[in-house]
Amino acid sequence: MAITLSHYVGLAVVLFFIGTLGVLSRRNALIVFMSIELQLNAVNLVFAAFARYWMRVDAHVIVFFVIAIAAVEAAVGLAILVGIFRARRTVDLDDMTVMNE
Amino acid sequence: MNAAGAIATGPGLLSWILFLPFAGSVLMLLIPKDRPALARTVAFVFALGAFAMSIPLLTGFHTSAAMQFVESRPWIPDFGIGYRLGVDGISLFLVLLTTFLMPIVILSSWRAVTDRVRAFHGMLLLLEVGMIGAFIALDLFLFYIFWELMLIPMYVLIGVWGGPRRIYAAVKFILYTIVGSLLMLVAILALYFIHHAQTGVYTFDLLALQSTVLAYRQQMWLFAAFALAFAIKVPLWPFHTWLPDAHVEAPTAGSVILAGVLLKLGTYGFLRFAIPFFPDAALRFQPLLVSLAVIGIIYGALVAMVQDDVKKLVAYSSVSHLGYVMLGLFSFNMEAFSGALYQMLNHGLSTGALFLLVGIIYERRHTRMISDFGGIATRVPLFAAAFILVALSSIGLPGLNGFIGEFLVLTGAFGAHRAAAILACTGVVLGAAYMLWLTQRFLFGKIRHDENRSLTDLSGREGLLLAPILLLIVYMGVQPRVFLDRMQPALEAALARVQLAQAQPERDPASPPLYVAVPGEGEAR
Amino acid sequence: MNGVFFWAFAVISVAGGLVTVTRRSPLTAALGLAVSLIAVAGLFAMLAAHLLFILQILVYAGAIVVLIIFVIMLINQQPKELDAMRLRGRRFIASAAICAAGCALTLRALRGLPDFPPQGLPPGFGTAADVGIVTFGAYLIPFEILGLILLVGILGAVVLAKREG
Amino acid sequence: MTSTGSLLWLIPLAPLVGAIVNGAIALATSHRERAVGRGIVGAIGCLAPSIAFVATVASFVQLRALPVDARSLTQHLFSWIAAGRLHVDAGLLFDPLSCAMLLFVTGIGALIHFYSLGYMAHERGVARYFAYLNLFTFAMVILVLGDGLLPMFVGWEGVGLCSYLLIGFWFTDEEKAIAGNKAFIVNRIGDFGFLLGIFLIFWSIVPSGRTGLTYREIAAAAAHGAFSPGLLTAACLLLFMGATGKSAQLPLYVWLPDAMAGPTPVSALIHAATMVTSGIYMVCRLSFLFVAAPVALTVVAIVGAATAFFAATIGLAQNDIKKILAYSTVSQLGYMFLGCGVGAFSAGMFHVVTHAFFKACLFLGAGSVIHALSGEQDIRRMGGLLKRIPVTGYTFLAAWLAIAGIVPFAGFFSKDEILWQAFSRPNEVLPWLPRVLWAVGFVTAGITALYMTRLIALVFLGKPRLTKEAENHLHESPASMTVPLIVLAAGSLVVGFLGVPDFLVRGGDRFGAWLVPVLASAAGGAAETAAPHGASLEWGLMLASLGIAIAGILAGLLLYVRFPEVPGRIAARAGGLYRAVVNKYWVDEAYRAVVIRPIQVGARAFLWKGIDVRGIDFIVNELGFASRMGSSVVRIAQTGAVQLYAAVLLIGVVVLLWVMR
Repeated sequence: MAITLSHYVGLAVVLFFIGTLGVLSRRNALIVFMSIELQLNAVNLVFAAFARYWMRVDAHVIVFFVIAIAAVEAAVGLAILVGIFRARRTVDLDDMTVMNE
Repeated sequence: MNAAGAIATGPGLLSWILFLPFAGSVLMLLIPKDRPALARTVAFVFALGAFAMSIPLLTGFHTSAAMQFVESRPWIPDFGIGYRLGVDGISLFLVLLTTFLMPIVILSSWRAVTDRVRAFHGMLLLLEVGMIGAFIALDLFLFYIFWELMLIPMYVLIGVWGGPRRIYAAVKFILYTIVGSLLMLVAILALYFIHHAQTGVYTFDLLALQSTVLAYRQQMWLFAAFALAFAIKVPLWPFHTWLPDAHVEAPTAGSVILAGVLLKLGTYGFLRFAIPFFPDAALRFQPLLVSLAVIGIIYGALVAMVQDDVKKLVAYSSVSHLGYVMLGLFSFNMEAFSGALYQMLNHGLSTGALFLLVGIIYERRHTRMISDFGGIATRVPLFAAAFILVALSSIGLPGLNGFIGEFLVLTGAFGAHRAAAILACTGVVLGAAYMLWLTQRFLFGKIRHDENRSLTDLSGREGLLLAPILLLIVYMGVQPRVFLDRMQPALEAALARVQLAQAQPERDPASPPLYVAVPGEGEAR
Repeated sequence: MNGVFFWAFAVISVAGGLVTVTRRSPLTAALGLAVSLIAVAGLFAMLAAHLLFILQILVYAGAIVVLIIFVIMLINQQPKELDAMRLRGRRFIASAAICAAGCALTLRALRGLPDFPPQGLPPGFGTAADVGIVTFGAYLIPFEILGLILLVGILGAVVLAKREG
Repeated sequence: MTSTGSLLWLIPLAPLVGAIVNGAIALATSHRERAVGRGIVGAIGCLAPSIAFVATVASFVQLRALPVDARSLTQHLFSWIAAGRLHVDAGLLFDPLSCAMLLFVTGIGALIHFYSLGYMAHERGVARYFAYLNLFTFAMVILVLGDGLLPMFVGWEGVGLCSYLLIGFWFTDEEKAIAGNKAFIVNRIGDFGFLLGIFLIFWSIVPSGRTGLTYREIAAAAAHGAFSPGLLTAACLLLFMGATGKSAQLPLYVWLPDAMAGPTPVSALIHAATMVTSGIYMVCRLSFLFVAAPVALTVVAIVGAATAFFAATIGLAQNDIKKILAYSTVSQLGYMFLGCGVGAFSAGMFHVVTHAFFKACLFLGAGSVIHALSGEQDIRRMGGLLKRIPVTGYTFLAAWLAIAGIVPFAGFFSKDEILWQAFSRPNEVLPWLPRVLWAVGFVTAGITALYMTRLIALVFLGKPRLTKEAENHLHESPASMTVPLIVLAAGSLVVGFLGVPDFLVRGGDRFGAWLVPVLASAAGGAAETAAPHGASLEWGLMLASLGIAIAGILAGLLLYVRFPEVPGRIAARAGGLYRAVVNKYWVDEAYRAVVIRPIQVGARAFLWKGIDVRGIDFIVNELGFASRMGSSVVRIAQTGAVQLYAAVLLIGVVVLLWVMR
């Protein structure tokens, strides 16, 4: 059975929703963070698959950008997490409801 | 400089004018906090630069109805959104008014604003971007962006540097305006989709959308939405109550910009969009809008007469003056159209100058109550002379700018609807009454308050910032053709749409195109 | 041959993902994430995305995961705290249900995407040179903006980390 | 129709330059305690109108050299307004009418400038004063010389502005500032009509193409029948409304007495000799329109006659020397309108000219008296001044004879001409009107003589009733003041000979003949040349008016010199009538109660506090409250739990996917 575009995209969808599951269900901010990385990664896979299909590298550039942004996001996001942890001694998302006051 | 020449390559003149203040406002972020003088200077230089850049607009303008200095680049081509700029006789002087007033306003805040100076000037420059952008945008989407962009700096200017009730005033200002502009957004989108349904092309291009064929009912609804947004901005009676509050609470610079330029966007919107796009609806709504305009003229004047706060008085006088503009716009003849556009400029200058003068005296006395003054003409003769000149301009004394606009508007209105013009003429009397009464209570008589004995007259800086306005007030009264001649063709083109609708109310509402680009200027893709 | 590799990478990446999402310990989760990322890198290679393959390994599986692990060490949560944040039944089931539904519906919508074209790729497709030409051609301005964002991100991270209170 | 080589442009330019230079000096020295450069300011101030006068005379000579039917000089200055079908050029038109007007405007104007040198010698702000005065001359020249309705309107408003500024010249006195305001605003009410009149004319002409509203174009349009009769009547009435404001006629005369708050030379120049007559000038200028609108002309005549009588009665009981002269001016202006209204435009204009001389002389004389008495204006504290300040006194007497209508002084000829025309010209609207008009004018002539004699008697004759302070400083005015007085007095005595009735001396009415080419003649135009009633009737009426003038004078002398206690007794007997007259029929009070207060109270209580604050703002604020209520409901959903948001978002996506399935 030949591996087609739909295989890759389907896999990406599965990975994406696994990431989404993590984002929705976990209270540990660190794990939510990792789940987001998983989602990003799934999207990257779709880009790469379509790049292969259309035989254009433009999508590779986008993936490249996404990776770079992910790096920034990691740096800033983790810094924020550390900051919150310092201030409140927790990374539990259910405790982070300052905006609801 | 040839209007057509410089556009094909690089950013055009209009982009420069647009982005110079923007660059200035970005630069504000980089200036150290403890160097307010530097911030002021930089802001002033950028505003002055924008004004200098806009001079070639005037010198290079050739008198025709065409859009000139056109720039056109695709922006979000999938949605037909383009970065399209251009000026014609309608927007030319409004752009110039904006860039002209801006350095003056910055100069006027030199001493008045000491708190968060960088942010203040950043906001002012951002506001300038929004205003210029709204005047020169030839793409409805772009126009809407600039239209909304203006709100935020103005909101901040009132809310942060305003008077004691600034929050109330700022919120009132923004709520009123947002309500209107959201409706306008809906109308813009509706127009966009109707256009697509007809031509299969998605575009926000003003030049393309104008040829959309609209059924009568569609015109009505779209016109109503646009008109409400613009009427609030004008402000047309009875949507005016945000104005006195905003004026009273705003810092001087905010008041000047608000009166000088921001309000013009409402009337500009009528002239650029509402009337030529929906001529049949404009005709249908004419009686209503004329009535509101006349009510505004008389009402504004009467209420201005009994105010105790100078700023509030001037604010209500704005309601009255802009009533003339609206009356002129909805008289649908060339005399009134020219008068209305001219009156926009007049009001920008004279009311702007009045607010500057009030600000100058407020800086010294920290009160705006008329009863706290009286007799100060002996202490501040130069101030008094400037005040009287501006007041006379505001009441339309022949030989000064105000007369030209008022006279043309009333002449035109008289031809269109006699009763309205006669009623509006009473505004001439009432205008003189409240303005001279103000002058008398403010400047004349004996000094009753000891604080006023030590008032100092205009400083060199203040003289410098008032002088250009005063000179222009006289110049525009004596040589109006410099302005009128350049306005005529564009106004005629806009009027032609209405007159066609007037002449053949039963025709197919598809109208001939209104704006044409200068020949030989393709889209620079 | 392709089929075997694809399914292998697919299973590994999904498994890694599930580990990431379900484990109590962040460290285990991070390792799962790394595994999943490396598997996706393999898929990139299969898709002739050579540059992306390298970037994925270096930046994602390397730098980012290492960064995450550093932070895990830095925060150093106690088992008791971790227990408080472990998966809970109702919430997990609800989330899983939503996700499953979304997943199923999306997959359904995607049925019948075409196959890859039979003919081969142009030589040098997906190499650094190939991508570089496009990046520094049509996407030059976004690229520059990206650089700016990176700079801002770095500054932001430094500022946030330095604020000692 | 030549323009090259004429000096027309210089006539407005000289005072304008004077105004600018003096204005600049005034602003530059505004902070000095003592006036600076008094000499140079005065020199510039006086030079400007003098140059204008010389240029006018030169142009007059030029004009006279032209054949009678081609007597007009024009000059195009620049193109002013161009919008739609309105194309207005700034152009000057010098024809016999504007020439007549301009000669005395600049001539008497220059004299009064000289007079001001002495009168204002002790005042601060001389530069400002001369700047205003020069600006006034400029505006007045534009009013007269402009070649169309709009240039006239520019001058019209310009003189109004200067009047406002000069009435409030001593602005530290609140009352004077208020008087200035009143003048401007009341004038604006008149201008309201003027503007509407212009609009009516514009829209009548416009169907035949673009127009600049020049007199020539209006005349051409009128000749082509562009105006329907009703429309023309309306236009003329509206224009006349403007004239009632500027020329202080019923019901808009109320500002003029208050305008006496200004310096006395200003009262002489603006509020007696020149500005207030511009209404008459306008009616004469547009005589070709008015003659075609007999109803409007009738209204003009009635208003004129009524004003003449009404103001004269008020003048009888005033005690302020300037107020008496002010009411006298209102009354005389009424005469002029009466003349115009019966179609005798040249008679009206002639009275304008003669009045300019004797009234300027009276005002300057009054100024000299006030100056001599250190500011005293109440005639009850004067008396016997003829011997103390003889130059002022005798010139005043000359002007008194002129205004009272004693032959052969200026006022006699002009007033008699008006009365004769009022009597002899038939009125097609109200046939009985000429007799009534004549009777009113005739009685008014007597009252005029009476109140002027009262003034003379109380000021110059009888026993001195001066205050100590005034007594000590009493002095004759300096030469700069007395010389203009003498010139004007001489003028008051002889100017009348320009218009000797033709039945006395053939070709004696040189003034009327001069104006013939520019003034339209009414339907019964034959009266202009040959009276239908014959010379004997004219003789009779002339003697009658001379008789009533003499009677008035004698009565005045008897009452106020011979039996000074009698007037008090009459006043006591007359009771209510007397009080009404003294209080000027309570017109000001009525305006205040009926117009001003209701507007102010209504605007504040109803419009502002009522509609704005309690109406519109209430709705707006309630809407704000409602939306806050609404948002507090929505707020419950805002838990701040990010994951919940994400879940909701996802659910939304799922639902969408389901729908789009």
